[in-house]
Amino acid sequence: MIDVGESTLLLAGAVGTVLVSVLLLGRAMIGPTMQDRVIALNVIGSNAVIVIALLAAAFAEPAFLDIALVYALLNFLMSVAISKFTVERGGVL
Amino acid sequence: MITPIEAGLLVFIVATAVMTALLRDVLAAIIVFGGYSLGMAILWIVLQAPDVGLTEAAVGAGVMTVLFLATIARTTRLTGLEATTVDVNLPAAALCVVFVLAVLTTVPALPAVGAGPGENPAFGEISEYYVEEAYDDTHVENVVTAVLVAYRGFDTFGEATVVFAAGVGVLAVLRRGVFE
Amino acid sequence: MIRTLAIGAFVAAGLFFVCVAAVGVYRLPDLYTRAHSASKSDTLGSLLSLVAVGIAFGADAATIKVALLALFMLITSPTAAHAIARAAHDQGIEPWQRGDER
Amino acid sequence: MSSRRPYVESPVIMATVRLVAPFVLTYGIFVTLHGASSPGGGFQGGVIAAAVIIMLSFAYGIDLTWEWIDKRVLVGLVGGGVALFGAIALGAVLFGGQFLEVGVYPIPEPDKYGIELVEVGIGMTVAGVVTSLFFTLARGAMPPVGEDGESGRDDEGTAATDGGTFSSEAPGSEETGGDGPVRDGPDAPEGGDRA
Repeated sequence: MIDVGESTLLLAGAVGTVLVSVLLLGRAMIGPTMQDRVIALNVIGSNAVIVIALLAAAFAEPAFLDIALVYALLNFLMSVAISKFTVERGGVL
Repeated sequence: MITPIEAGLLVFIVATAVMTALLRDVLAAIIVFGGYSLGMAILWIVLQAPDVGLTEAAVGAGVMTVLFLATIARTTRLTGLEATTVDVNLPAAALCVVFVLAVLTTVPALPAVGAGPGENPAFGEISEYYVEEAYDDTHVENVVTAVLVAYRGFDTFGEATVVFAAGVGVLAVLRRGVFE
Repeated sequence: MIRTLAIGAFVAAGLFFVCVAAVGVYRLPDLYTRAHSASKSDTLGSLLSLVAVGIAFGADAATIKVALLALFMLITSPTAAHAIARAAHDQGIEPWQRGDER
Repeated sequence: MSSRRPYVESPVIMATVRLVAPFVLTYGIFVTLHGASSPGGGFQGGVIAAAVIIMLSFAYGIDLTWEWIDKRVLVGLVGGGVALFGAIALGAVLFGGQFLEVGVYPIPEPDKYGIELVEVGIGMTVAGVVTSLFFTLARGAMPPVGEDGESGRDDEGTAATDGGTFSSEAPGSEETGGDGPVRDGPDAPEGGDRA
């Protein structure tokens, strides 16, 4: 159903997205504010969802899409939680 | 042979791990640690272990981060730090690197991934039996679930009890008028 | 053949917008502009990539999951960016203005 | 710092969470029940279900969510999950099998459904424990209290809940010690030593 060429294309997309995530780590490192780091993490999380979805297609494993779905949820939870935490460093948690 | 995606993920994971250790602000370390869990879960998926990946995604990325946040909210931290990263004790770091390299030399002694039965203890007769007979024995498609609940039911029962006991224990210690 | 081309095009377009988001997060001067880049470009990039995944799976039950995933990303990704920017505003972080130091 | 307006929960996040939460809870139950045929199982499903509660408490405020939760349900989940697992394991003995031999139940495909019930038990326990852990840890997350050994807690209900607005108290009370209704909850007599 998914031939080798298509699988290679999807894998290449996944590799590119992973490399972009590595670039984003630089922003997570230098900050300067905590919210900058959360933004970087949010984008990395979205990229993780993309990578998992692309891998699911590349390996022809629909079951992996479940994990991508869980990821999308928890990435949202993580961003909301940390960003709310950055207000007064947990003062309003 | 290592594929490009594995290589990229390994770079990502090692970078996040080092950053978690180096970042001075605890909150920043937690944020980067969330990134570590994200990379780790993708690596599990690349290695065809979706159950482990799902667990890493659910626990490592989401709940662990939230529990860490709740924990550090109860502590006091240094704010307004000048430096982003901690000072590294160079001799100690060098010693760690030497130690890691020494341990890494033992890696070639391990059996190769996918080596046949007999050469690799992890892919022996027992694994073959699970993969081949699990569906006939238990009518469950997911071999991991079959092994966890059917073949190793006692073990899983023990785990459930441990989760229960740990939860009760922590609640008993930390309760302080929460459950009232 | 057309399918392969379509997948390639959507993967490339998705990767392009993901790159744009990353460069934006890296290069833009302050937090609010970075949040803007992160929410808009990255959502578009992920949607395009998910379209490629949907084409790859074809008419299959998995495609419904992909559609759900796309819908979910479309809802949650901007909300997360909103949460971050709102927290930053509540903390009193001032937006960057022309002439400010980067 | 303390002159700023109090933090108000974001309506955007509340709306999104209200939209997403039912779907996610369904998905958690799906993962629990489909552990037999797709990746997942009780542990992952339980964590996802608990994530729904955590998400709600970040959107609406932890104290409000805690008041909304029926504590007996929580305790019932933690205990009931293990009890369900144990009952299934022991029930097999009743039907002439051995401990945990779920294949002996007189239902169609007893192996599969027995395993799924076990997963449900695990999921209940995990969901209950994770939710309780989160609240026990987070509800202690009050602003740092003053040096007078008084905790920042107060007996009089959650701040500003009856007017329908969701606001947390301004964090300015961290200097003033225990005189603002920062968090509800009973006085913890030994709460001061946490400071």
